[in-house]
Amino acid sequence: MGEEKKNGKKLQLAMYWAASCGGCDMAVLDVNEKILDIAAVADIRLWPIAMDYKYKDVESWADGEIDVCLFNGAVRNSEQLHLARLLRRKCKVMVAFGSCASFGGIPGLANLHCKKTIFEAVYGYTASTVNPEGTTPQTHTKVPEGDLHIPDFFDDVYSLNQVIPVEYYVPGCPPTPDTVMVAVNAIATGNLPPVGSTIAGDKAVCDECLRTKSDKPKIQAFHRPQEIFVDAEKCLLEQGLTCMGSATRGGCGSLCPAVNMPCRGCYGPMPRSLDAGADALAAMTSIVDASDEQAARTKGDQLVDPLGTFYRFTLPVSMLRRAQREH
Amino acid sequence: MSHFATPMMEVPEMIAEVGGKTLDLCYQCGTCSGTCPWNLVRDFRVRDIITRAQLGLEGYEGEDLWMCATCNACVDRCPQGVEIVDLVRTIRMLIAETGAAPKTLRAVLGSVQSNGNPWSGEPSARMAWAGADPVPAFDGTPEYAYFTCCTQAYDPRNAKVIRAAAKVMDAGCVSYGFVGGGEWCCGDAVRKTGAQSSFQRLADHNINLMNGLGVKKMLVPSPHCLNTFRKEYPELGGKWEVTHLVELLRDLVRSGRLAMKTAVPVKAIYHDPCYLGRNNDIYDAPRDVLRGVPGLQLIEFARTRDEAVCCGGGGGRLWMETPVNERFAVLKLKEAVAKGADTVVTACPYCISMFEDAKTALGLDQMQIADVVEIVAQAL
Amino acid sequence: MSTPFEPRIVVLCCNWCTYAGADLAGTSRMKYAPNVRLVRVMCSGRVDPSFVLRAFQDGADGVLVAGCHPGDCHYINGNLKAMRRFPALEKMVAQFGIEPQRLRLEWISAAEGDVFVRVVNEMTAQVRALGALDWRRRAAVGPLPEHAG
Amino acid sequence: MEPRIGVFVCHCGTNIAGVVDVNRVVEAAAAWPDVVFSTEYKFMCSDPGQHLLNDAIIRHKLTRVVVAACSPRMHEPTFRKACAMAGLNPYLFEMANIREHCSWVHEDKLAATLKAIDIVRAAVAKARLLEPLQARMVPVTPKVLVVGGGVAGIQAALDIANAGTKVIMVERSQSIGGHMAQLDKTFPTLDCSACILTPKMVQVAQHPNIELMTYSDVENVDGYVGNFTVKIRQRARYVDESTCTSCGVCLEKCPKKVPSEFDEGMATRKAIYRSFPQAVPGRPVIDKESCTYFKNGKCKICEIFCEPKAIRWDDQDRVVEEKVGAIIVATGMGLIDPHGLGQWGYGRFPNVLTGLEFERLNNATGPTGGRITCKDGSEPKSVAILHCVGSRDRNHKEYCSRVCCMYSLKFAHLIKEKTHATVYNFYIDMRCFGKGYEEFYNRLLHEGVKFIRGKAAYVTDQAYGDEETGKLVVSAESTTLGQVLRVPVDMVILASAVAPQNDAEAVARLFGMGRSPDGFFMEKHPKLEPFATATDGVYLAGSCQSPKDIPDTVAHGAAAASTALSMISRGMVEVEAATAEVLKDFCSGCKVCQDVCPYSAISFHDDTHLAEVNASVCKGCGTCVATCPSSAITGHHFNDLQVLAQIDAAFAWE
Repeated sequence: MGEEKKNGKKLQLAMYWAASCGGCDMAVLDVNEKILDIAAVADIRLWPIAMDYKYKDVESWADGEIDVCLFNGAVRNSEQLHLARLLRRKCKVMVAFGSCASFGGIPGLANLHCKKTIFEAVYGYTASTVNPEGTTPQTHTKVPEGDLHIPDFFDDVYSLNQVIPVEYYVPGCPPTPDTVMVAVNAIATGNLPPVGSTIAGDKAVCDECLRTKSDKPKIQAFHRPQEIFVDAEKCLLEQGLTCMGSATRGGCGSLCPAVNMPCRGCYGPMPRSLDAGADALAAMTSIVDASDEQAARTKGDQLVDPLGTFYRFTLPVSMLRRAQREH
Repeated sequence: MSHFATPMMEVPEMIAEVGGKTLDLCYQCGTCSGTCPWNLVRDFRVRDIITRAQLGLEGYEGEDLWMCATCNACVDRCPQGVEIVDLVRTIRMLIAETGAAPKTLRAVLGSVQSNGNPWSGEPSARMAWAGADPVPAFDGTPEYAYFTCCTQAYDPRNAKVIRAAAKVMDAGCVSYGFVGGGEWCCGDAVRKTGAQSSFQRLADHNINLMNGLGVKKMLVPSPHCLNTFRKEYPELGGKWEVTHLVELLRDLVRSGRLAMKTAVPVKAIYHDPCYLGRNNDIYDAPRDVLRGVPGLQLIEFARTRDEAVCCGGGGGRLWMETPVNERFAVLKLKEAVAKGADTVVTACPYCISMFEDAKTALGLDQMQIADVVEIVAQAL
Repeated sequence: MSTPFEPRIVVLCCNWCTYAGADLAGTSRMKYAPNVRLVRVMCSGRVDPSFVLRAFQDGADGVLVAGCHPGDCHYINGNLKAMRRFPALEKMVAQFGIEPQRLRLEWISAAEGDVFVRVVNEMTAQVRALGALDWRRRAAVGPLPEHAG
Repeated sequence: MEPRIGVFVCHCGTNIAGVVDVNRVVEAAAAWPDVVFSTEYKFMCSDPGQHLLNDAIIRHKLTRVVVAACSPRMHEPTFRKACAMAGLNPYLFEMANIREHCSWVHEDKLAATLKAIDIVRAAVAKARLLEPLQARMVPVTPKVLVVGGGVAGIQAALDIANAGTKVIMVERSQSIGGHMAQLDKTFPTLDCSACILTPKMVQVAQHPNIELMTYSDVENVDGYVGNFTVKIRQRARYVDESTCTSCGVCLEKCPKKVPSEFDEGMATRKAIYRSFPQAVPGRPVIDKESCTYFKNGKCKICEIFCEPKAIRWDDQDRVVEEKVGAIIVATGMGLIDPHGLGQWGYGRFPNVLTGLEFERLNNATGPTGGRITCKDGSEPKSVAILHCVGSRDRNHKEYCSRVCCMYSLKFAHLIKEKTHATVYNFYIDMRCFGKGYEEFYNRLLHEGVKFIRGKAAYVTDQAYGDEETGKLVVSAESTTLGQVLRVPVDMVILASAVAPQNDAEAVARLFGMGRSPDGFFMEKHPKLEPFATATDGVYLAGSCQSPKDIPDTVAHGAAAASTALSMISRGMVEVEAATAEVLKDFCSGCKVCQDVCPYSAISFHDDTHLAEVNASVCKGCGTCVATCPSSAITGHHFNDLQVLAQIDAAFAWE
């Protein structure tokens, strides 16, 4: 790529969103005036949130014609899978951009359920649903005008690397502007780390966090952020908040803890992690102040939703990957 | 019989097969025989039965087998945890299958088969003790179902105890009702004499009846019913909370729901029923109640609580003949007299019967035999 | 299945108490269900919750974590950490839809060969009654739908 | 380089091979990746077995070794050594336990064989990932702490001190001597207990290498083999050690009498006291709980009469810290509480005594000056000695107390010697296994002591017949006669069970020892190391490990001493190589590990913002490894990947 740039040829860039909220696309815009630097070095060939492209356009590209694809969002239906595979063919370097593409992200928590139960809830009994016929989406529908097709909704949510090979990961929900620029610069200059790398810190969020920690931190009780007045100086974990900072890759600049919000873990597991949820669970519960089984149980019960807390962004890439299907 | 004996290992195998798993643990220390109350009045060595049964030597199945009153004193003391009483029951069961049970027992078992009680009482007469007075019947609503012991229902002396119980429960505003005549014998004695199938039949009947009535909590006047319901019925499907009358009495007195105001100026000696004390660890409840009776002086036998000597009525002995000078109740009554007691108090229909018989045999007209609940009724 | 279901239970146990307790069961020639495989760590405090999850992921039908009794830890109080981790781990495992009987924490001392035998037999019976967990088949992510490609 | 793994499956005679199809295990192992050699042998731990291992390592250039045999707790050191001999780092060895965990606990041969294959597969999986480690050596503090001043502790302390090594002896009561000091005669030789013990007690007090701390308790133990730090509390004695001349005037003058512990409460001592006249040290102590001055603020009579002015009312407890290399626990035994033995009449009938009470009654320094009398002062005409009271009894102590048969015989002899009483022994079995013991039993038979084979069921004062009136009646079946006997006697002696000390649980915790189901301290190996414990550097001596008679206690004390000495004299000890290590690149300084480390072995560097494990303090428990949220700590020899590999290979999952 460096070569290509020297030859005066602009970087061919594609951006795509799958199962995501759009926040990652916003994050690209959040780099503010630096977006112009990007435009200077790159031809943006695909960016559905900003410009109108057709799938036909993508299909018409030659294989490997695109240099880099920033793919955000998890994969949870057949359309997203199709585009992921298609883009993989067309792009030389595939970047999982954001937590959803990297680890499944928030949509990944749908792995606690399956298609059937999700449809039952969404098209059945949620407060805002009026659906007396019990209609649920069908992939094929015949109408007088012809056959209609909509994408097939999968039972599972996948991270991008579970469906196609991925070269790099840029985590974050969304990636911070700094992270985005680090990634873009690396791509633009061709100064790329080894394939498989995550473009973020190797140390945990704690490393960047300025709060003070006790020598022997202890948790007296677990709280949710709204339940306590947060001490602005002290380590959030020691105040009983389920801060994921110690079990989460840094690189974000410890933005959340800096404003009294516990880290939620969006930069994903640490480099040597076996299982992100297990890491956080082990650390937090090991230091609760409990010397007998009763106390341990009482304090353990204060963790309202351990799975949702510890795997908020990482369930699809965790060891167990999903909850057992109800049926 | 030759002068030597040869082991026959089929016997211990058979015993183990039908449940006597602890037989081989006995190491012949003799604690059981030494503890057994029979040796206060005659020679009887339960260890001898065990040893012979271990080796299948002739003699384990002899008449001595029917001596055991199942008082459990030996089991409590056994250093090896041998379930002696259960072994005796098991061997009796094997012998009973061959039809070799003692004659007196056969009549009792016959009555159980035809009448549902051991006293040859008409089933329809089970509630006759109540006379014309209306008594509350259990229809599923009261807290407790009162399960009448056969001995209370058909023995006139013990029938007085139920009436006293009814009076006391009314005074204490207990929510209860009588099961009402359909019940059969709990089957304790039947089981202990080895008549396992009869026991099974009684238990099935009672469990169906009680579950049908919606019984949750059961009140029993007899420690034998207590023990059987607590320990044997649950695995057959009869799972109720079972309370002995004295436990209820103690709660009533403690909570102040029962006020004992009238003095009962007696010198009472309390006899621990084996099935209440040793088998179910209820020692303090009756004593607590008696100590609360105004004017009553409570004294103790020399061997008391877990060391108490049996009345001699358990394990089917109630229906078997015992010479007067070999009756434990006679022995104990003599001790009571020597200690200056004028009343023997207990909490078991069998004990009442045995002591009343002993009183007659000794001609002790002044001696009073009473159930705890009768004393409480007097004190109201 | 034609052959009867035999549960597969992974035991994560400490070297000093439970492993030795299992040794004692052996030297005492006690017999127990052959359904367990012991993975020895030095202390129950070393049992990373991810070991438990990994065993389920691999296909274990049950996981037993066992260490010294509280107060008797060879490393003073490593087992207290295992104890503290367990309630939340149980809760989380339940959220994954795994029945609570499949995960158990027990304190088994080096002298309690009989307890080891009882726990193993009990747990084997309980897990057998629940049937296979078979995570890969019953819960894991299915193959990608090819037609979508 | 791919690892080259060798698998060696042991038959252990028929112990393994009788149940597990060893050849099938060997064949299975041969098929696994990286396994380049796989074989079986009758006894891998034997000399030829180790040679086989040695040869194979060299011939097949093995870089990992798996031996499938017994528990690693048994032979891991053996095979590690064998690997080292062949030039292989001993930490590249892994053991698969297919005996204790497989062949001994399963009957179904197929199931056992399949399980053995699984166990070996898991061991191979771990072996593949093993890394070489270097054991580290640290110097040993050449000093031994002996806890307990009974005959076991005395023997151990003297043996060590005589070898030139320093000893600290801590005893909680005022004097050393223990139970042996309470005895009058010893079986079977009948030599005088005091005569043989007192000289040893004095030697302890005078030995230049022994520092004696009586009236003291060990409060805390830290550290590890070779380098323990112990805290000892020396309770306030209120008598100055250097000034007191042990003249004993204060003992006469003190007006306050309390029951004497040494005399089992059968006699009294004063508030200022020494346990017994020959106490070592002889300096008395003031028992603050009983002293009138401490209670009411008045008295001080001892001070008035103390010529050298040795009374110190302001004396305080002192806590000293000592560094020692080894610890010998010799805290001795207790006796079962006889009040729980109601059927034998203890506590109800004054003439029912425990064995130790009779020892004092019979002792020349005891409450009666050695005369054997009933409580009313009369000489008993008949005495019953009841064996196995509380021993060999599921309701109390299941074990045999081991000394009762013999001391019961001794009692019988002494009663015969001093009185004209008839003596009955009620026994289940006579256990007279020691040197000269059976001969002593025979001698007693000749002396006309009556032996009734049958355990006494109960003792009562309820008389049936004149001959029982006013007597204690023992009821028992003579199982030889097949008849229940009632034996009226004047005195009953209960050979009541020996039991662990009441505070055994706390002591076990203090020193990091286990306890066996009977409550006594657990030895490392019941046969081969009955004097060691699971904690390196902590040894056991005497009856705190199990009931013992005097010769066995002394031998045990000497054994503990020589084991401690051999460790001390090496000068260095090997400490755990399998420790934890912080990987600096991943540590974010969250400090969580510092809280969970039981040994405070993790320190935090404020400058680098990193945690660091102090390897010589780390014991390798791995708690920090499992806790570290950043997966930034690795536990050598039990690292994440090694354990996961074992889990992955625990079953043939498909």
